[in-house]
Amino acid sequence: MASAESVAQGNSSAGPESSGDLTPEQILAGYRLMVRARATDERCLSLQRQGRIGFYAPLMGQEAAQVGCALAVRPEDWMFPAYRELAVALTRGASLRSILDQLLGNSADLTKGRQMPNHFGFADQHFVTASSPIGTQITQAVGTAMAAQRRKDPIVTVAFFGDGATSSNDFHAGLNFAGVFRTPTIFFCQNNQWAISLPREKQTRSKTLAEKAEAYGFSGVVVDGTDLSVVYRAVRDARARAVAGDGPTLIEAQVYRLGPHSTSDDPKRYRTDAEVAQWKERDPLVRLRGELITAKLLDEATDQKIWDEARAEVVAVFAEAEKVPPMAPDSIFDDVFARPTPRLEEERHEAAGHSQSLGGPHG
Amino acid sequence: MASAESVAQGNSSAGPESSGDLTPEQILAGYRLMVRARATDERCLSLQRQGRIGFYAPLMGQEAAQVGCALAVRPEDWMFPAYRELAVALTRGASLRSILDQLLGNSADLTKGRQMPNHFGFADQHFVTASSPIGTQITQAVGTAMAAQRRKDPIVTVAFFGDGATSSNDFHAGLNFAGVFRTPTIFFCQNNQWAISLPREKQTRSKTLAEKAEAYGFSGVVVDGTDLSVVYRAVRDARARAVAGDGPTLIEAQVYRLGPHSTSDDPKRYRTDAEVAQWKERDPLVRLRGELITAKLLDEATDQKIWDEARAEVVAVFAEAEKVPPMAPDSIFDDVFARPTPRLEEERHEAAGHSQSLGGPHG
Amino acid sequence: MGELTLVQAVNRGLAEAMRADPDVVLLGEDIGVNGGVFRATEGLYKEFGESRVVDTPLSETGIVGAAIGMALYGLKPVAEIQFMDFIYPAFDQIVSELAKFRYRSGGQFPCHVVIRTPYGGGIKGGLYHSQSTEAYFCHTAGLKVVVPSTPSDAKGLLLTAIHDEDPVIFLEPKRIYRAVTGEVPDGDHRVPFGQARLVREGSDVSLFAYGAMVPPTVEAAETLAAEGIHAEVIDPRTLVPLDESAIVASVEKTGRAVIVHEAARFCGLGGEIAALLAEKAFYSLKAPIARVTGYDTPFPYALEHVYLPNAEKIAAAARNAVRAS
Amino acid sequence: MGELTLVQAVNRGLAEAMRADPDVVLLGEDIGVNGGVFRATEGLYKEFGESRVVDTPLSETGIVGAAIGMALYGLKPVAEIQFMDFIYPAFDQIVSELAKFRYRSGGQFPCHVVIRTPYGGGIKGGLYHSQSTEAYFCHTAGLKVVVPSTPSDAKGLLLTAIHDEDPVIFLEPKRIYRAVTGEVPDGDHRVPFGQARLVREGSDVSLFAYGAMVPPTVEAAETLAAEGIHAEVIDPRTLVPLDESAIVASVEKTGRAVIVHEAARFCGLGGEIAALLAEKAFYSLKAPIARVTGYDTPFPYALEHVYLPNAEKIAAAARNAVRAS
Ligand SMILES: Cc1ncc(C[n+]2csc(CCOP(=O)(O)OP(=O)(O)O)c2C)c(N)n1
Ligand SMILES: Cc1ncc(C[n+]2csc(CCOP(=O)(O)OP(=O)(O)O)c2C)c(N)n1
Ligand SMILES: [Mg+2]
Ligand SMILES: [Mg+2]
Repeated sequence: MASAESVAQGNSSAGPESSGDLTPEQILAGYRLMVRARATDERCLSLQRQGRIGFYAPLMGQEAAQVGCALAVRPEDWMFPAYRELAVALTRGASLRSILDQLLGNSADLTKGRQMPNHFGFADQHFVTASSPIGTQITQAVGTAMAAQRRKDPIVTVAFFGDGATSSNDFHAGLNFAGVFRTPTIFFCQNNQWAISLPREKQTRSKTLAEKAEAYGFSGVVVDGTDLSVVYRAVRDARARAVAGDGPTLIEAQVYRLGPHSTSDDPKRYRTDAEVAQWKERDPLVRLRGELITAKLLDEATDQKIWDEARAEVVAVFAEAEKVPPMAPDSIFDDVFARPTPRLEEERHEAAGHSQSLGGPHG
Repeated sequence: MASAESVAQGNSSAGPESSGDLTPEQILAGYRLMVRARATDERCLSLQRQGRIGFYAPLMGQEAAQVGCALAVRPEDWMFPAYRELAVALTRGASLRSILDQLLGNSADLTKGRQMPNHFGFADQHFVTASSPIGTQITQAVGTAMAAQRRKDPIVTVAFFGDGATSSNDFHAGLNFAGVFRTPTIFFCQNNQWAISLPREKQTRSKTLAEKAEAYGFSGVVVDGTDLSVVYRAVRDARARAVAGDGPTLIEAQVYRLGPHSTSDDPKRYRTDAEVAQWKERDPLVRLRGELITAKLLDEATDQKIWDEARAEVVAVFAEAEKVPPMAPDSIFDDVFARPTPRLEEERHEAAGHSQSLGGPHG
Repeated sequence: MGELTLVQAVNRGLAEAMRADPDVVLLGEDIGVNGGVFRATEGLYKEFGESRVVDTPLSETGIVGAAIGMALYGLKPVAEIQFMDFIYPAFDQIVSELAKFRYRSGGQFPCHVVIRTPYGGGIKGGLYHSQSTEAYFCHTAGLKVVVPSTPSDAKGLLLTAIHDEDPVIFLEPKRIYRAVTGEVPDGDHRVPFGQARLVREGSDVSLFAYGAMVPPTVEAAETLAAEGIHAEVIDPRTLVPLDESAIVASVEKTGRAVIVHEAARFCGLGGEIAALLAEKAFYSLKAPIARVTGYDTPFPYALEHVYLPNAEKIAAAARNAVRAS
Repeated sequence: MGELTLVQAVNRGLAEAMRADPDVVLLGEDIGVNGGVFRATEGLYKEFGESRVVDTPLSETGIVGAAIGMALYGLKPVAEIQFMDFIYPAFDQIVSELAKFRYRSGGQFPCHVVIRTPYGGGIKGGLYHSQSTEAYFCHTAGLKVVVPSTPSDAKGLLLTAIHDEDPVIFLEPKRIYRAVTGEVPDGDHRVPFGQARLVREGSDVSLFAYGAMVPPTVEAAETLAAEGIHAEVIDPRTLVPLDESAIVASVEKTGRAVIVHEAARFCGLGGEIAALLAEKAFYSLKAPIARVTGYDTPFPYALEHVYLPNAEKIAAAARNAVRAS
């Protein structure tokens, strides 16, 4: 297994633009995105406790990995998220409003209230709508890369997944297909050390997750996922190799899930406060903030303003989103197929006869 | 990835008996088993052409790997075969008659005529009845090993599979579980270079199949599967490590499928005669015969006798098996459950009403 | 005896089975240290240790494959699949292997695994935390399929499942994990497979429902009673083997049938029950057979109340049946 | 026009679709160099090359997952699963992903994949080369399910499938891959989904059959005709969407129904059709609805002729129905 740097050095085919590092402006923009994500996390956890959204899975601790990765790819690349990739969506340019509409499942939600919170998708951003089953996006990302190969489009696909997902069937099939067909795919594993209550070391006995790539004939790299620039460089280089026809890369970004698995989870049942405290010291936001201040790219006052604005934005946008009416009851019959079958039309008609039950939940 | 020998040297816990090599008598016995298997293959291919059995998948080319492996394990160990493990079954002590009964699906068949030829099983030999879906036996072998661990029984389980099966879901899940739980399992991969028409190098881009074990935190070894003694030693050592609590091993036995995938297959469509000819020079039977003759453990006349006896045995035993009547028609309702449900009894009754259709195939 | 919730009854059943038989082992995701995401295995890791309450890697293929291997060796594994929606990576092991092991080996290798999994909607779980796909398993010869609707049945059917000799898919209605409480007999309480529960007697129309659909069906029966319509409510409890004679007998009495389930209608269990009646209770039928079920759409999130059967829909179908004749 | 076998018609349909549209790509095991184990893709690798006829590693998970990814990008992948019995490693991708992609994305990500797979018994394939598990897919909202029974329909339905916008499970009756030949129109011949084929008109009893069950059902109808019983034979051709009005209309005419399929009875498509009739043709029914199907056992090898429906069993059920009223 090569380190990110050594793989990067071995890469001769990366074009000039892709070999450039993040500019100070880009880093600052990245920081703002990370703050927006964190502010959203904090607010959503509290909204869930207030019963105003039904569920939430925070990404806190994984912001640098997500933003760093998303900054290193291009608009025409395709993202295949799991359910925690909120900062990727923001970095791709998805609007916070659209994300919050999805959390609410209201009638402005692009996914039409069909899915639990966190399962958003944005066709315009080539950000594929998430599903819950672990790992399934991995083979799909490889298939999209095969399609791009066939069309000779110089794009990459990025599959996002966690440490737990390395045990999934699709991880194995996806990486094997990618190796065999040398697809332009980046397997971006956020190893946040836990799969709900299962610690990384009980998930698999390999020393790193990255080294699993060797079993499929390509390279894996381990990067510090709390460092925006390190992640950026690893993804940038992997992208350059991929579009140059040099095949896929598995990137293991080592991070920590600072929050609960989701609002349904109580991490105190399975991990110690001490462990969490230790990783809190490596909070990617604290780290980047420190670096920016040291580099004089940021001062306390500006930082405060960034946070205040981010928090105010979430509050304001959520207030707007909350005003949006729910989906029309009979919308559940749309999109099963491109056009409803006679049976679905009949069921639509049947459902309309039960006005009472359409009144509200548990009617 | 370690070589078979290096792993063997690193193993301090192997008991004395398990470190012993095959005695000349054992090697000769192994040769006899290999000849019996080959004679069965030849006969069955011809019986299938005559329409006397419905299907057959030969193992020719894989005899040394199978016999070598089976000689290195103990009666109390559990075998989880794929569908080509006829020589493993013979070595375990399954009777040729029982194997041929299964090929015929007659009323003496232990699997009661339920399965296609090649899918035999022998509870007494801890040789689990095979199924067709590729790879499924791999996780099962791991589960049986976990059960033995729980009962503190010092046994191992052996999962048999091909190069193609390394792409299966169960390969990934099985090896991962084995790594995590350090199960006493031997993953015995007969890399016969082809999965029907797909050559090994298009199955996966890893350099060897054995190195895939590293992804699960344990070792893999590549062995020359045409050499009985080499295979024996690798399995013997893997077994010793497993019962000592040192976990699983993946063994890649490199062999070649000299025959067609099955009687439904025409290998001329996808591989050259030259390739086959090249591997025929490494026919494990020719090789071992040469070694035995050189070592004066065998002479031409004895060899001829071994072959003649083996061929005569197959003919005679098949003639016996062919006389056995078919299963009773209503036996299809047995063994769905331990005891038939009322519905199954009703269906049994219903079927009995159609005497004509019970008369024979396509009635 | 004691009042327990349904999920507590499951927990109790597991604990008692494990105390009684060292061969009973559990495996699944987050079932050990964490006690299960629904707390069904709470306390068991502490009592029985990690060799009997096995936290596995994230692989349903591995969980069921390993459980099969354990069962072949003589253990009695009880596997948990975290949500029924996530059982599909194990589908090959379940339908190709578990269901067919005894059969294909001519009885040489019976394979007794219990797979427990929470199923069903009404908890705002959306597409992937709400499904009821029992029909896949009912259609697979060789599997028994069980769905309790009360705490007492949950424990009693679970103990029967663990002591059975065949593979059992044990579906737990998560919507009523905590919503219903009831008396649960102590000790080795077993509810036999293949015997429906008569939930409520009636003479005008038969309502068939199982799992989380039993409470709204009973509610509908109460509404109907107030209107003078006497509905019989029958909970089959085990879908395979199905108590066909109880179902047929009820309709021979009432002449009318309404079948309720959360699962999509097309090729659901409701179709099977209707077919059964159209064959075996044909001459007793006075009205068309009605099905009140989930629609033939994926399971929605925000509008799950539109999708799910409820007392109003059930009562309406029953009224129609009575009016039709 | 020309006489083709069913498998040749499939091959012809694939070739023509690929010539017409460069976005049509095939992937599967042994479909390239080898031309498919049943020769359905014979010659296509040579004509279209390895970028359009992709021999994949041995992973159905990978085949369907990759096909989904291709479809999201705008290609029109046609995946082959070598035998329907081996589709289960892809089951999660099919039911959780393929069937739900359009729905869960609110229409943003339609996902048009065709999955072709040979199914069914009668070829001495035993448990794992004979199954008919169409009901799993029929029960899964979001999938269309197609089963041709003639060469002409095979090509016509395949072309419709490839030009559809939704996921299609295309089941090929391997038993009659070569046993039936027939005229197949040249060119862009398309058979619409949701329209049953009236195979034979009759007034006394309706026989419903699809795929490889159509020939024995026609044979039964001929036997019955000789006895003066006029059986109507209807082949739905597409199981989803099902031509419910043709089915109901036939029974409104005949008053009697026999449903035939190879799949196990319990929760099979026969149950759905019976339920449909018991609801919508109730007042026309003169006799109990009969099902002639595979039994609720795994598929046997040596005794498959006992397991499978045949003309004798079908005719007997039809006679019973006629005698019953
Ligand atoms: C196939 C499947 N099995 C189980 C689950 C339940 N589940 C949801 S998230 C999760 C853990 C995922 O861990 P990881 O891949 O590390 O991602 P993380 O949540 O840490 O981001 C589990 C077991 C699921 N969604 N899908
Ligand atoms: C899940 C599954 N997919 C496809 C098949 C069809 N099939 C039977 S054998 C085979 C190739 C197996 O190759 P390998 O594992 O190398 O074993 P070998 O036949 O070479 O011994 C295939 C694709 C199958 N049996 N199971
Ligand atoms: Mg994780
Ligand atoms: Mg092979």
